[in-house]
Amino acid sequence: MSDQTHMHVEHDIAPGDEEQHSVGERIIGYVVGLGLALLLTATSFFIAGTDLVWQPSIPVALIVLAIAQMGVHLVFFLHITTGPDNTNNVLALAFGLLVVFLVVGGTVWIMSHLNQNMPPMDQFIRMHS
Amino acid sequence: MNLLDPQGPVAAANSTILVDSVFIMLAIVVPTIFAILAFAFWFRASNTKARFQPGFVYSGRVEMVVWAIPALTVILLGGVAWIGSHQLDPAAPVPGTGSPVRIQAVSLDWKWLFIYPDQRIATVNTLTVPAGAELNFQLTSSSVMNTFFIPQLGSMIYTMNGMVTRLNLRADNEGKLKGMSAHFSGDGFPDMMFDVNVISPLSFPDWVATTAKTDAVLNEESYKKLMQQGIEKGKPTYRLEDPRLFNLIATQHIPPGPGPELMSDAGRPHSGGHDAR
Amino acid sequence: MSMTATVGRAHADPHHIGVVVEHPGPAPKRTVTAYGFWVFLLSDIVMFSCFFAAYAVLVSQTADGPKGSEIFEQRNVAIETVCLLLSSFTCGMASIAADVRNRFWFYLGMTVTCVLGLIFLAIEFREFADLVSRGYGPSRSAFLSAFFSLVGCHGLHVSAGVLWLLTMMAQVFAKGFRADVLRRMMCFALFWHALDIIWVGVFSVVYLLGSGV
Amino acid sequence: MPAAPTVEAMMLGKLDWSAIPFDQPIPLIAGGVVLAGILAVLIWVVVKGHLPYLWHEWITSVDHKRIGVMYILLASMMLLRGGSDAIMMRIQQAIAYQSQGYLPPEHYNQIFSAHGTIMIFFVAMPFVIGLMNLIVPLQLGVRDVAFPTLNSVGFWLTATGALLVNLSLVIGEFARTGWLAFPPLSELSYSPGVGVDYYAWSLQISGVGTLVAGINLVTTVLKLRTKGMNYLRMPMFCWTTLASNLLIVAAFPILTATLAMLLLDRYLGFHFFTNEAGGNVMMFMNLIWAWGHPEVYILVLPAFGIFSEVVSTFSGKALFGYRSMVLATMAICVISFMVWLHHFFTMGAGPDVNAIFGIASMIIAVPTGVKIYNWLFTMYGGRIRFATPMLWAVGFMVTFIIGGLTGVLVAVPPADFMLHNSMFLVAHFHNVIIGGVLFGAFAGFEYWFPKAFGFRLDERWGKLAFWFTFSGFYITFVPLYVAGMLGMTRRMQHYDVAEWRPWMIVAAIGMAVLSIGVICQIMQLVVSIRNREALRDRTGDPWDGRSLEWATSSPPPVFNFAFHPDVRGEDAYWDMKIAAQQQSLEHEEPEYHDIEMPRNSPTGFVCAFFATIMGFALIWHIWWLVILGSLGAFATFVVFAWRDHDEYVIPAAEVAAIDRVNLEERRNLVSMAGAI
Repeated sequence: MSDQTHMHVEHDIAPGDEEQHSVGERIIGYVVGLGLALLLTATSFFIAGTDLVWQPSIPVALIVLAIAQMGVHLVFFLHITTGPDNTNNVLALAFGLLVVFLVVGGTVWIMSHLNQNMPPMDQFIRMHS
Repeated sequence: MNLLDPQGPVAAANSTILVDSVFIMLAIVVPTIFAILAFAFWFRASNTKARFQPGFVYSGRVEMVVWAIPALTVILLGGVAWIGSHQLDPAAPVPGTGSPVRIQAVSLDWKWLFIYPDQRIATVNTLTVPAGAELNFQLTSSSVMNTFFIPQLGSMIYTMNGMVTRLNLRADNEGKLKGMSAHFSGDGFPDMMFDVNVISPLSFPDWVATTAKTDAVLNEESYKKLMQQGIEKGKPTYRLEDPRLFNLIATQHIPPGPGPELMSDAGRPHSGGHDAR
Repeated sequence: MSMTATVGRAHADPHHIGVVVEHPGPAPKRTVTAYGFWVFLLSDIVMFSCFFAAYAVLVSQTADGPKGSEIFEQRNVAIETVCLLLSSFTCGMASIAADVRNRFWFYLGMTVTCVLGLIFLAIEFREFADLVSRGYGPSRSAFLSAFFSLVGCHGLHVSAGVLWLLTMMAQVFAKGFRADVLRRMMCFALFWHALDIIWVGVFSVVYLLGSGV
Repeated sequence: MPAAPTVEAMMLGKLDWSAIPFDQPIPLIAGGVVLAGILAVLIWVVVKGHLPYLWHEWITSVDHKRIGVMYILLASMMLLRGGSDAIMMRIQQAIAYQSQGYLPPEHYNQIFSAHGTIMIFFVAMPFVIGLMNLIVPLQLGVRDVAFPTLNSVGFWLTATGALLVNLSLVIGEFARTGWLAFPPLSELSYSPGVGVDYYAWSLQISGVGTLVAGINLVTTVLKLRTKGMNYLRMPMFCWTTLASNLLIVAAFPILTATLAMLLLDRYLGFHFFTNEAGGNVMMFMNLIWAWGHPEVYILVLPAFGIFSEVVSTFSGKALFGYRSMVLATMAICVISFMVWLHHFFTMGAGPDVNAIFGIASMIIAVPTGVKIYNWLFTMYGGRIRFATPMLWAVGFMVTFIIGGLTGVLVAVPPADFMLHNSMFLVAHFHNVIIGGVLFGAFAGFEYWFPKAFGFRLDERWGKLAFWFTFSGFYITFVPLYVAGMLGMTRRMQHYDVAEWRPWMIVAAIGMAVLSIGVICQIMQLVVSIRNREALRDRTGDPWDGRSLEWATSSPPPVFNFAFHPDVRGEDAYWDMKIAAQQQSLEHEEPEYHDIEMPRNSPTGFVCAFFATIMGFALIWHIWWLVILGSLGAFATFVVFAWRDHDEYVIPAAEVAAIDRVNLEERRNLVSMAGAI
């Protein structure tokens, strides 16, 4: 948060608001967003059910597609962009995402370690019988 | 139970790290406290000899030092923490003389059960171990969480139902120590103190032999009776019927211990801890 | 003190580097309201992330009950997803209509959004009811607990959204496109789009990835 | 339930006469005294005819200053409740050597659980939120927070939580699980009573209130600053407020989700944390501490901000290393989300995980250490006036360093393997929470009291209060450090170890000294109110302050500032004073305008009323009442949304009349300062 950032405050816009666009342009924005979202969704469902893709790569592909689709929603529906008028909105989003990443990633990491060190019962039977 | 009077290598290492860390930090903490008091005293408004410097609000040199001192301290302590965590991991082996003793500890509502699967005996609220041998603990809980802790032997560890934690310790000197639960577990929690008898490796087999002659038998049935909520004032010992009892507990083949009996639907249930007094 | 404010120089400096402009003062109310709601949405997403984390941890804890692949029906999920995506679109149309103060298109957009939301809820409700009737309720296993809470929490949000949507329509009916009504409409649109984003996470992580476990 | 529910069960749920603890005199009498006190106050209010005043000026007020004061009042009352719990615990541990003491376990266990819950959620949180509410809009030069009505909702929901916790004294019981209610002990099988439900629902409801306050303050700081208040000109307290509220917004949802999972387990038979069906208790530990660690910084960051203001004002200097402080604050804000595992090193996560989280925890000590040094160098070259707030600040610096030392110590995993859950740990977190947060709250209270009420507090009683609290703190908690080193673990209702006993007795004596400190604090208030005319602050700037809150009168008018101040640098008000002295205040009359202010609204109070009903009904499984309560809360918001006039207008003439008085006083002040 340097001095450079808040000079934009002057033409700051609310999250969800767009800068001056005509109604037609705005509708086109939603249409494009819907099209992209449907395309990405279809790809996700297709990949999950197909044998054409190398199986172990499916989870990664699904996660990448989900992130891409979230991005599409953010840009076309919520109008969050990297523009200077959006700095504050993006910073808040970045902080939120950092926390989400830390909580989910940290939890999964910690819990996998704990489970590994404290084998739940089925693995324990295998080890000791 | 003084943490600074360790009776085994794990506790000795823990407490050395503890003391070292304190001294590392004292090296900067003491001067800082002194500086706070000295500055506060010297720059008091009534002291005309002190020079008023309202413009002294930034100094690159001071800022450097100010960030560097805590950072360096933390790097040093971080190193200690890294090495210490690895060397003193509760599951890391602690080599000792003679063959290691396997002990399976189960925290019950509100007592400790120690199973010696190889010796086919079990004890409640008393842990008897030979001096100098490696002690391999496997720990679980019959119901709620507890923490197994013998202060003078070092590292504590949680016990949880359906899970097995591991801890290796060694007691170096013969004598009587105390252990406890260090995680609150309900009304009978303060009575989860247990005795630790460290005896000579030579007399350990004798103790095992004597204990094995006990009439009381520990099997699924008597275990289920034992795990009811309540406080055990005596120190019963058992012959172990099936050395796999611990596995049955840990894998929940024996279901978790029951909670308090409900006297009425409303607000305040009565627990075993209440009656045991 | 950095008071080198030069608005003139900003034009010569399209990326606004190295210029310090004085903070212009409080932002307009619309920006303030939407920003506050934006912060709320982020906190809501953090809450969802806990349920996602719980699901990730517990997904394999089926306690001899059914696994994800045995109970998930991709077709239903696909229909639900399409409903939500379309409703996001119609919600966008409704908010454009609100901005240009066109009552007809506003009501139409909101009604379609509401209907799509209700279809989504109906499908989800049927899925839940079906699972419970087969004995696969949330108390069957930790996996099912996590599944029901995550998906159910999203469903509760959608229900709240529908309630809000109807309140908004009533407000426009009674009060017209007043400034505060428009601000609320903007927050509602943000909320509805955010639910869609969360649903992307739900269908990807729970239904598609979860079937593989 | 297989049996068909009776009418009674449908009407009253689990509630019946056995819920009232007729067999337990202590809580009953305590609850009775509290109830009688509340009734007496209510009767007095009604008989004296103060009710309309209270209703219009306070209960329905959306003025951030009034709400801030109410937050602090709530915190002070709860401090007395939590403090009496502490006294009972110290007495119990002093006498319960080889005996049961005077408190049976089921009662003692409720007390320590309630003590922790109340002190964190209903003392520390409302105190710092109250101070932020009161001061931050003033420091930013704005007229109110971003969402004034929601602000009132937030306060009243917090009060609802506090009310529910105290209700458990007389109806039913409180949790007997410790303040974080770890499962499986807190699951239905091991805690079948309503105690955990009281705990969870009161935190859920007050958690919503806290979240609302957090959103409000984040938005206020980021979006409402006055003209020229660039980020790097904000007073330090505003920065720490921003950081702390960002943490609230990001961390409280985690608490909400975690408690929701626990409640689902208890109410609907889910298996998140149960022993059965694959539930995982370690996940509760993990999630609750993912909230719990940031929570610590939510509390202490505002305190850091208060000390920054106090140290700089009373040293007569700007804050040393301002940019460094900002950096340190934001660093703490982010890193505090990366350390939570250090609360359960002893669960057996393995050396890599333990070491990484241990080191991350230590890294937080770096920015914290930087802050201490910056305060130190702010004092250097200053002209320090030892008014009461400054005493608290110096006391804090010394105490907090010791707390920091022991904190870094328990961040070293092998040391924590011996100190976890011990009395040493108890001493450590009291060291940082009392020495950091509570000292900070008291410093802020003494510092800003004149601003809120227009008269100063009595210095003599204030200093007595400081010295008793300060020494009482050490006499109480140094013995607990020692007891921890002697292997004593926390939450012991009784014990048989002789070597612990002397330390417990000393700690109990320390508690008595601490209590004298609290009594002095109350005396200070009484004496000051009685002498308020003599202590009147007419200038609005009693401490020769540096930031904008001192630029308006004490107490400030409802609109705070007749004009949004135009800020030209750090220490905005100080710069204005200097400028005014050099040029002498321009004497031409400024042109006043009408000011629009938000109207008062009973939304918060009514909403909290329904939330109380809903919470109580949920605790006792009275389902029809739950539905009624939630419908009521929803209806309240719809009615609120329906109103046609959000704002009322203060005419320019009235603004002018109020502001002229303020300007006159200020001119006098400047000319007096000029003469010196």
